[in-house]
Amino acid sequence: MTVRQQASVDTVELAAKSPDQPQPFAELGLAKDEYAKIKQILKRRPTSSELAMYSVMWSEHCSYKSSKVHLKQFAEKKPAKASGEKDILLVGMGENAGVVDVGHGLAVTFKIESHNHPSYVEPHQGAATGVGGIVRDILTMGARPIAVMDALRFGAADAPDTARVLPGVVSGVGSYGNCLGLPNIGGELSFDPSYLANPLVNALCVGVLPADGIKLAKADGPGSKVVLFGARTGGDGIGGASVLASASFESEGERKRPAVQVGDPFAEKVLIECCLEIFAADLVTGIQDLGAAGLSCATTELAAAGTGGMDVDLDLAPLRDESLVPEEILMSESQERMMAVVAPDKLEAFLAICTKWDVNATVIGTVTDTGRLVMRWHGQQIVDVPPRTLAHDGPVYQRPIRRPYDQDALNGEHGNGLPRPKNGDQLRAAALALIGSPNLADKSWVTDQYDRYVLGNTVLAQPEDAGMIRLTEDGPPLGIALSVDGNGRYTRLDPYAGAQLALAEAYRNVATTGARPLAVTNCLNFGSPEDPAVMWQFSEAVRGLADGCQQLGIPVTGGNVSFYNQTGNTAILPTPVVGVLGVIDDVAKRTPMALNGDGAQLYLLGETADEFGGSEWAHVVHGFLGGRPPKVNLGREKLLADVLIQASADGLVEAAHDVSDGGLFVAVAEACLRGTSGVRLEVPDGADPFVFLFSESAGRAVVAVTRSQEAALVELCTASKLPAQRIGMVDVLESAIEVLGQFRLPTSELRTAWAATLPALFG
Amino acid sequence: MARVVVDVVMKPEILDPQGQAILGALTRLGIEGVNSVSQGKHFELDVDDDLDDDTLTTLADTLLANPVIEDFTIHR
Amino acid sequence: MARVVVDVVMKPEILDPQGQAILGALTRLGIEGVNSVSQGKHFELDVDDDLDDDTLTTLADTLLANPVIEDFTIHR
Amino acid sequence: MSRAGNLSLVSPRIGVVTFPGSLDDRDALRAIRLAGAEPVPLWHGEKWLSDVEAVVLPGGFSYGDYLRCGAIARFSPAMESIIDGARNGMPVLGICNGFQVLCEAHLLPGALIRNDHRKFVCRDQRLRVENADTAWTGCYQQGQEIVVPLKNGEGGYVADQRTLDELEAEGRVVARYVGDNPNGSYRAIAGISNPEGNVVGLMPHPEHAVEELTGPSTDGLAMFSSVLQSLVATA
Ligand SMILES: Nc1ncnc2c1ncn2[C@@H]1O[C@H](COP(=O)(O)OP(=O)(O)O)[C@@H](O)[C@H]1O
Ligand SMILES: [Mg+2]
Repeated sequence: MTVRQQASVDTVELAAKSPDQPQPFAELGLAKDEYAKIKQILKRRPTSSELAMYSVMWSEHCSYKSSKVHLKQFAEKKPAKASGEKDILLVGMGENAGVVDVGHGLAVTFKIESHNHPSYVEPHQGAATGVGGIVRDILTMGARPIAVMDALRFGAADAPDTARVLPGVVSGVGSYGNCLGLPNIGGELSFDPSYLANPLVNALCVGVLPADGIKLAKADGPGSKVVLFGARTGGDGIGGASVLASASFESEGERKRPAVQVGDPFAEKVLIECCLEIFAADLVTGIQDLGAAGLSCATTELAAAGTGGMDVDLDLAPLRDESLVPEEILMSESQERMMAVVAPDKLEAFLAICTKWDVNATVIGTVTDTGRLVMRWHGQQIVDVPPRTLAHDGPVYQRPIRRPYDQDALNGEHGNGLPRPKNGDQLRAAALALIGSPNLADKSWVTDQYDRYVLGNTVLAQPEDAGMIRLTEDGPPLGIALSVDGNGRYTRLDPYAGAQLALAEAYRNVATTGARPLAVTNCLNFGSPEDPAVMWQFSEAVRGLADGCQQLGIPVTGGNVSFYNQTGNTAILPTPVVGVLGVIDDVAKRTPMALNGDGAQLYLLGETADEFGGSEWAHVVHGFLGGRPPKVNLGREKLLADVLIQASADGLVEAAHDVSDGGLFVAVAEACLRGTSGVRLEVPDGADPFVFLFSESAGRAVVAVTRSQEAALVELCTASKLPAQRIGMVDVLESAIEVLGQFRLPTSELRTAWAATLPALFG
Repeated sequence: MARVVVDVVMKPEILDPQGQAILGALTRLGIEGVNSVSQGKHFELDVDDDLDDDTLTTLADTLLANPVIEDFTIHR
Repeated sequence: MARVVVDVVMKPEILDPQGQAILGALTRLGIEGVNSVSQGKHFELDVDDDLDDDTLTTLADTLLANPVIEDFTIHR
Repeated sequence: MSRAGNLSLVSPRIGVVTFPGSLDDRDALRAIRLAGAEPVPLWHGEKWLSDVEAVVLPGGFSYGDYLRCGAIARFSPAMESIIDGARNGMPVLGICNGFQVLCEAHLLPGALIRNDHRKFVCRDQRLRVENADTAWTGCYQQGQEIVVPLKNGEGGYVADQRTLDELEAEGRVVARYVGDNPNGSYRAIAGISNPEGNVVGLMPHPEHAVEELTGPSTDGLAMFSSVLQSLVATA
């Protein structure tokens, strides 16, 4: 190891004296005018440590500079609450995660976040640290994490690189979540060539906390101690800092910094238990996890939200690699670290709990009321900044927006001419092709690698429409349900409608289980914001989602934006992934999806139109994408949800399953394969069998109702003006799905086609 | 037939949680004098005598080690 | 300070699923000339010069290897 | 044991050890409560076992499962007392990671290695109870088939031929997988006991099958009722 030259540390004093020293701001991703703005704020050039901090805090990832102007719609269009109704949103956007009040003194916090690019570089570790990061966000709110979900997208299922990326991502999501003891209760898995070098790994975590136990990221009370605890700081994720290092340490020789962050789920599990014990004893005034931008972000955000100032002695930060320089320590993204603000009289108790759990904890600073964040290194002042300018006053861009040149052509190629199945045999072949296609096939190759039982409160998990968790064991039988959905093809065809369709599906999935949708989180995965066509997709999707949430009356509580998912000039399918959280008063009343009950009547709720734009059928059978996505009718979605929730509360239905990708046939097949019975389906009079079976019209669900409850269900639908149509029945003696007058498909054949696909591809 | 050994270790700059955990256990066991531990993989292969070095290297690089986070050495 | 290496391998009578899997992958990759693969663990320890051999053996025998299924060798 | 005198009045105290990285400790405590005993959380760092009459070592990833599953946990202070207790007849059940700890501590023979398909597997698993005579299986019928969750990455039970033959001959195979072998365990072994039958190790998770609402069945509850019964019987 080469000896570092202390003399070359760039100090505040030095910076004031050498205003014209060239600095590598461009290499750090800062624009010229951004650099000028920093100089203006500081009234001098920044020190190299300050430059490091501004560069990460003002990056797209941390500052949301391209998306901010659009995202503010989520707040502006926040649904109005009826008079007298109390606001369920305890913490809204902007904090680590939103918090909603679920009654009985309990609150729930949830959020989804992307870890796309790291998962492409090193699939296992990238996905694992993605789970780790979102779990820390939830923990930071003061909550016990209680479940995770993962929405995954990969290139074509049979592409060689998918065989590298998918198994690694799945084992990473699994090993990290399993090792933390968090049940995985659902997610998504789909394939499209556009995700080939840009897989999407979106991880969601949900946690529960006492409604009066919310913790915030703020450094309050001058004299309070700033404690860094958890893992030591290593050189992870600081590729960018190398230009700074080389600028100030010419004689250093080759510096090795890890290209990949490795997660330590065990360290995180211990950190979770340690934090929960600390929260229970009420020992922190503020807390922040260290995620992207590590210490830079934690210190500035805590200081900016609190009394306003902080003094930090960077020498005290425990390091994994002693050769790190201040710029690197400030930018490091080492995992499994937290920062707490602790009043002096609580410090001893705080440190004792850390010792009990073998968690390394070090006081590295003090809260002040100077309005400045000051850092020292080897006795010299290397940072002196107003923290708000990093955390909140970053650049904001109104990026140019242009409808893609090919959008009209894409929408114009409606695909009405695609040859459709004409007889029973052809319909049967289409049914088999769809159920065995990678996007619709059995996902247990993936989901069997996830623990869904741990903690003992999982009421529903994949492949059910939504995951459901019981919140208390001795209190009221309250539960939450969660679903994540997105459809890149629909969004490509119409980003405004596509985002709403994703929202509608997640909302519908939650209601299908009997839970009342309450709040929304989202992860917006797009190409480069510098491409006006991508920016148009983005702005339309955000507008659609914000309008949709307003109409459905459920607020957006938080989310995440992932830009630059593209190869060369080709962006991924625009993919907003929407997570909806619902509550159910009595988990025992949840509606599962399996068709078991003999003689139960099958009803289709909602209406079917001839809608194949962006459909699985067009994709699987013809490899075609064009036309318009299914029509959105959020009023209808709301009606459907109300009926499903009421039916569950009144015990009217035995099973329910939403109709989405692949249409009615696929929905019925999934429900049938989940149970043990066969099904007889009748194509309604006057309906086109192909449209009836495979159209993807939104706003629909299939329910199974016993003869004795049939009249009550029909009455409920009539009263609600929701179209409902009897489409067949469950038959325990039958071991097939029979579409009367069209075709018969033995469940064994169906199951084989459905279950064989992923094992054949991935081993 | 020849015996070839390939040892795979984490790149030094990459976090090695396993090594950390083992070091912690040593302390609890009261064993002193060990200052660091790292855990890697040890492969033993029986190969035909005419298997060339290039093939071996490819094999180590693609199957035995994950070059993104690991280094390997081949002992022939 | 001295570097000690401890290699741990599965006893031959115990099935080694990882070795088998690698062998399978080799066949799929079309690499010929490898007849068997076994996967074990490779520990690198930095120890004080005066750490005696007995302590090292105890350490390997009780912690680094599970003698029920594994054998080890110490390279000092 | 120590409190035997007044057992008929109070329900037996059964401990569950939490190691750093234990995950199913809460589930085991719940199962004990539902079976009618008094659940007692134990901390790995404490040698004193709080007067419990039986102990469950729960599932999870103690110490991250680094090195080998259970290898580090077995050296904890609590384990010293548990090893002593087990040798003196105290009922001990090791579930999943707990089974691995028992093997590492040599309270049970053999070892658990990586699943033969090298993936973590979580599924509802059918088992056959092969010995309904241990402290933990008395409430089952010999040969009864039950369904409980199985979830493990390193659940392949291995031992040398002699040990396996001995286990079979002495009726110490407590449970066996029915249908596809989910992890490559030798002779489809899902659980074994020591010769006395007070120490049992089981790869699948009976504590996750104790409530209709959350489990695939309630078949796991009898495991905890069994020890309760055996404690009351020997009181
Ligand atoms: N990556 C994954 N992780 C966990 N669960 C998944 C994953 N992918 C799919 N699932 C689950 O599989 C089931 C079927 O998925 P999907 O067909 O996308 O549901 P839907 O279209 O009804 O939302 C759902 O329960 C979903 O949560
Ligand atoms: Mg669904």
